[in-house]
Amino acid sequence: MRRILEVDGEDVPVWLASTREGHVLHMGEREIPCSLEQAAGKGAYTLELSETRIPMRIAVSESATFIHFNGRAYEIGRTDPAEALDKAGSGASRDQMLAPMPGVVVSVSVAPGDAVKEGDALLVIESMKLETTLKAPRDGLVAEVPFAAGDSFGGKDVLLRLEPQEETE
Amino acid sequence: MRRILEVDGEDVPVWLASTREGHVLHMGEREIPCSLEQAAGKGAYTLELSETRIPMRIAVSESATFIHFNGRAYEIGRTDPAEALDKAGSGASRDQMLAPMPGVVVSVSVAPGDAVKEGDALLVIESMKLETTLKAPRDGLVAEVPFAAGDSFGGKDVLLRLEPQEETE
Amino acid sequence: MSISKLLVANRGEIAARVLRTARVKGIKTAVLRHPSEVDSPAHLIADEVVTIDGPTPVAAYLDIAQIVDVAQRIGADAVHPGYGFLSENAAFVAALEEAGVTFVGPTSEVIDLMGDKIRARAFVEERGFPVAPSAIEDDDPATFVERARAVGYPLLIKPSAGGGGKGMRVVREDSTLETEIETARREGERYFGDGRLFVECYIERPRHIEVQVMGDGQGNVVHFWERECSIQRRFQKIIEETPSPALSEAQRLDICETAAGIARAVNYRGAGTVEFIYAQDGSFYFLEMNTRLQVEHPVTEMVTGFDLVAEQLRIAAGEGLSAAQADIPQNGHSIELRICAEDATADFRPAIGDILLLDEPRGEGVRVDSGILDGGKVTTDFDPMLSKLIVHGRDRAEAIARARRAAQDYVILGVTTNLAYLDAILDHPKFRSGDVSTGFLAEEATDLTQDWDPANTDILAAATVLSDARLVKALENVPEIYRLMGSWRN
Amino acid sequence: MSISKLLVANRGEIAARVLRTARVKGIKTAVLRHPSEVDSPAHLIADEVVTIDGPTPVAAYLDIAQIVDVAQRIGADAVHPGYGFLSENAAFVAALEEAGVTFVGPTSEVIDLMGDKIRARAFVEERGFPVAPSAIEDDDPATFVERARAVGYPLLIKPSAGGGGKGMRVVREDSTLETEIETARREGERYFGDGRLFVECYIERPRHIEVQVMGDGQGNVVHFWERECSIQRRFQKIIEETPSPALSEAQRLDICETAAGIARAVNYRGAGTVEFIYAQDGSFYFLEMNTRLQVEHPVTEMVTGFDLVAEQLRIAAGEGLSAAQADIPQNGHSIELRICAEDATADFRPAIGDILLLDEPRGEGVRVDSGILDGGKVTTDFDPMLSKLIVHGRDRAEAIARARRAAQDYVILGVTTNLAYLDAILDHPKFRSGDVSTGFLAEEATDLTQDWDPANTDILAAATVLSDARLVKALENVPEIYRLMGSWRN
Repeated sequence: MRRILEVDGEDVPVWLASTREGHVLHMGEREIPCSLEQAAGKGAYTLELSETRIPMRIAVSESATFIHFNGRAYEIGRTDPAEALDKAGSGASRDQMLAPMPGVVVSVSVAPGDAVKEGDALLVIESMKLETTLKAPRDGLVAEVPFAAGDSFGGKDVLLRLEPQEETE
Repeated sequence: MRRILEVDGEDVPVWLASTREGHVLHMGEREIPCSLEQAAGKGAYTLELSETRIPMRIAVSESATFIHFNGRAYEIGRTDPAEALDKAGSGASRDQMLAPMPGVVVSVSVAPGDAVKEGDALLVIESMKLETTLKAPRDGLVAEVPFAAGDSFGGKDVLLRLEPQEETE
Repeated sequence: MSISKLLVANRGEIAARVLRTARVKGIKTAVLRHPSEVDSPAHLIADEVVTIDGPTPVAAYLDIAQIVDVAQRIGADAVHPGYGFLSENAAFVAALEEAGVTFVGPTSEVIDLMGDKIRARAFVEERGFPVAPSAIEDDDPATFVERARAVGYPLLIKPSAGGGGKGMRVVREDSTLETEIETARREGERYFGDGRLFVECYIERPRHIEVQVMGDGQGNVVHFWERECSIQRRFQKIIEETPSPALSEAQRLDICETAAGIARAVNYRGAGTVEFIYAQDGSFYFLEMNTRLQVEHPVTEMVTGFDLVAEQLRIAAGEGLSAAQADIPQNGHSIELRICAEDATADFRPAIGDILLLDEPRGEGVRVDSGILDGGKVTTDFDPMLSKLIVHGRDRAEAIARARRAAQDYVILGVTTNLAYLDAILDHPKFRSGDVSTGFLAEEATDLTQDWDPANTDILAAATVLSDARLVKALENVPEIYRLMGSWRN
Repeated sequence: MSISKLLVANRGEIAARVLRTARVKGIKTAVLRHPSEVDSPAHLIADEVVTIDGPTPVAAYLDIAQIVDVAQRIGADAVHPGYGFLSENAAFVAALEEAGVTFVGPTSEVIDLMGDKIRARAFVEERGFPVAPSAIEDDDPATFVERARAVGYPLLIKPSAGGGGKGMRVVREDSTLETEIETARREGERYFGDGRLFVECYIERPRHIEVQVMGDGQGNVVHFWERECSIQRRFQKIIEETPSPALSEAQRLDICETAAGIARAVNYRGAGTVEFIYAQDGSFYFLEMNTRLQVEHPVTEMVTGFDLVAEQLRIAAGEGLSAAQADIPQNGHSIELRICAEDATADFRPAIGDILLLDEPRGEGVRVDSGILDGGKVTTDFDPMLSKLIVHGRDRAEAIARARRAAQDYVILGVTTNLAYLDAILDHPKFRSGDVSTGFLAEEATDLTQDWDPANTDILAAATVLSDARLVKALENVPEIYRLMGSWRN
């Protein structure tokens, strides 16, 4: 179960696994056993992490988690990569497709100058062990494909750009 | 839509009706137009009653409504007569049947000394325009039927008593 | 010997209150919890919540061995006992001492002395402080009548073995003394199987006035002025205030200095309270000394500006008192109301229930020391006191006005509380004029129950049915045609 | 002319605060509300909430005709303006007067005079009170350079038409005065199309110190001591305290008496604040007078024990002041923190959001004047100040410790606030030692942003995923066989 968190302005990809002993948080190469219990009071919890018990207050919104502990409040952005990848095609504009998180290009089906129709498969990417096929958001001409198969890309990189559309009318 | 309220230790039968202009509370012979709007804060409402607007806080539990207004908290017991009548047979003990609210006896089917079986119809009562048939809660002998058809009874009056059951074993 | 981690061996509002001060002082904190307890504010404040077991929740909080073990296990270097439970238990103090954990309070010797009412009284009397004249039959049965006569009239005869007022007789004239003694002796035999008696001076319409003291155990003792605690039901205080409206400036200094003198006589360490009975003629007598923080200590904090728990922690850490007597002011007026889950109209029967809605008053001069949270539950496992409302005002009238506003704004729905009763006391002309005694609530009982305002019935009935979601929903489903009929009833 | 019903022509925390005092005084209350506003504490306190219209919420609160109409319609005999909005609007005062409604505040003449900074300054200077040396070119262009020179160095040249610091030049030596004047003139022409200038004495590292005054309009004026308000971001105060750590006792009396003298000179009625700029050498100069209650008035209430709103209402009702100067103490120390919805790490950009969880600090010496409710919403319709946290302590160190504890315990989740930033200020060595000026926050900006503790990343990541109900639920549905594999990743 993967999530991309935004902690202190940085994207932090994590996943949570379940073992016989309980939950394990995977961050990079590290595996951190952890558990969370409800505690006294509205939104109060105790986090157990590496043998320490940390009391905290938590409130969860659609896309972020707000946590108050040790006298300070923090806001953690939360993205479900499965959903984020699906939305990759609906990036900043209908002209460019942005990477929702870091990953690797698996294959590229088009080259600059190609005419594509809405829904055509353009490229396949993998992020956090999930493959996603990016499809054309509209009819148009491919202007730029900055990455080749095997290339790594960062979060918010442009993965493909279409020629700007003529204003009709 | 009827309710029996317990206000300051007294049973107050009321019903609420709806007219083109809004809700009307019927208490005895009086008809009181009223409305309740949500207001600022948890459980906060404004009651409009006879042209006055009264700010209050309300919390509702299974069987009572708690109301804080004008600097004091009140607890109002709340009974749905339809449910209460159904439960009349399950009064204080399995030996006597208590009236859940004031009413009138419509008909009596048994007399002291009669043997009855669990589920036999014993008497029909009417409270708040609802007729209910009281049934025997167990097999036994009728010991006392204090009211005759046409008699009025009060809330918590004993409507019928069975002979105490022998301890078997 | 600074304190780095403090275990609060208590619960409810006092645990929360102690924990807050420890946090301000940068001390790590822990608090106890029995599994049956609902969430409370203390659990939110403490760095650590330690579960303790026991056949009943109260038994767990009285389990000395277990609590000392917790303190050692979590590395607490000090324990604050709050009030009640083990706060005046000399064995607990000794056990902590043996375990090398600091007890925030006096020595076990002082606790022992003051815990024995007869010894404490004798100790105080020997040192020349005022105690109520009395005569104990056992001291010398042959001279009992003579010594009783010397106490003066009116006097009160009590069975030595008695309690709860049984067999007590007031004697106002010498001519009836001997027959009343015989009657009391017979009643004592009948009720308690023990005819021995004692006699003490009977004080009419007494006040209960107490003085907060604090000592460093090095011979320095200061007082933090008095508290008037005459408003009692079932011998328990429910409204306390400071200054006492009864005292002149001279009397105030007199009673406060007497209290400090008593504390000095035992080389007192920590926070304590010397309780006096105060007669209408201005005389006062030592009753007892409580060797702990009192429930009503916040009114003292409000007028002096001192944090008494911070002082306790200073003293326990060997840092001594933070102020000399001259630095302790008595500014303005403060009143505390004890909010209890009880039905004041039914002989103060404890109430239980779920806290469905909680909204605490706030604002200038208002402090709430609460032991409950919204969504909580009130059970009979512990004392019915839910919370304390403490107000401060420039003068008594302002304090009363603020207390009334805050009591009226304090919303607790789902369990019966004494808030309306407390408000009625604050509004009583005799309370307003300060003309009270420990019998006040009993004497004025009828004046303190409000008549039902019939207009409320309409309001409450309307609000109840209109907030009944099932009912309103059902009504909305009634076909339009019936609703158009105007007064639909069936 | 007693007040029986008060309309509070304001919103947010100040409306709630004024309403509370009116309720303590037994006055019926009403408050305004724009339909777009979310629920706020004031709506819970007022007897009546009156909806007002306007193209924007702010426009509604500035709509004199509408608000006067509301006051008349609901039968309010007095209006309290709070701060901001119409609180210093002479036309509003005149309109209320015409409608026969009492304005809780000074006369429109005094508001007019003090609202015009140039006239106010001239008025104060003429009566012999200290104003910063200055020279206005317009007064006599021919002698401007000469008069500028007489101000002394360092001095500050400002475009008459200017604002926001544009075209301002500091001159430290006489040799550069004339060329700097010419440069400033050219910049003034370029920026504002107006080359006229004025010059004033430049105060290095100034403090902002103000004095609370109160007058009865009958010639009696008292002060309630000073407040230090040097901690400002974007020229707005965010931490205020009293007493000022800068002043000696003699200076304190001097500045407070000066303020009272200025208020006496206008026969001031109601609550007002005289603001001074205070130089490192101990000299101070009149800046302006605010003819209303200030945001930071609670710190004054904490140390004096007075309810300033109660005093305002007394004066408005013609009952005069409740105390003479000698009766107004300054006990202990008080600090106010303004809790704002803003990102202190991003140039104080206002933040918006839903209040998902709110838990206010409480306890001894802690007061929260809040404008928000749990479940509320923070929009950009109004000022980003959500709430004020006010603490009192016996001394400055205790007040700081309590403020830090309370700021750390103040839980507001769902919207970014400046709480951590305020706490960092309280913990800054220069703040602790009282060595601040109005430039403090800018000078120490880097010290006030905390480094990220990498350990937090693990804690926050773990808490975020474990509190993600959808994620944990999905994980629970993973077949046991996969879970037994130990490190399940797919």
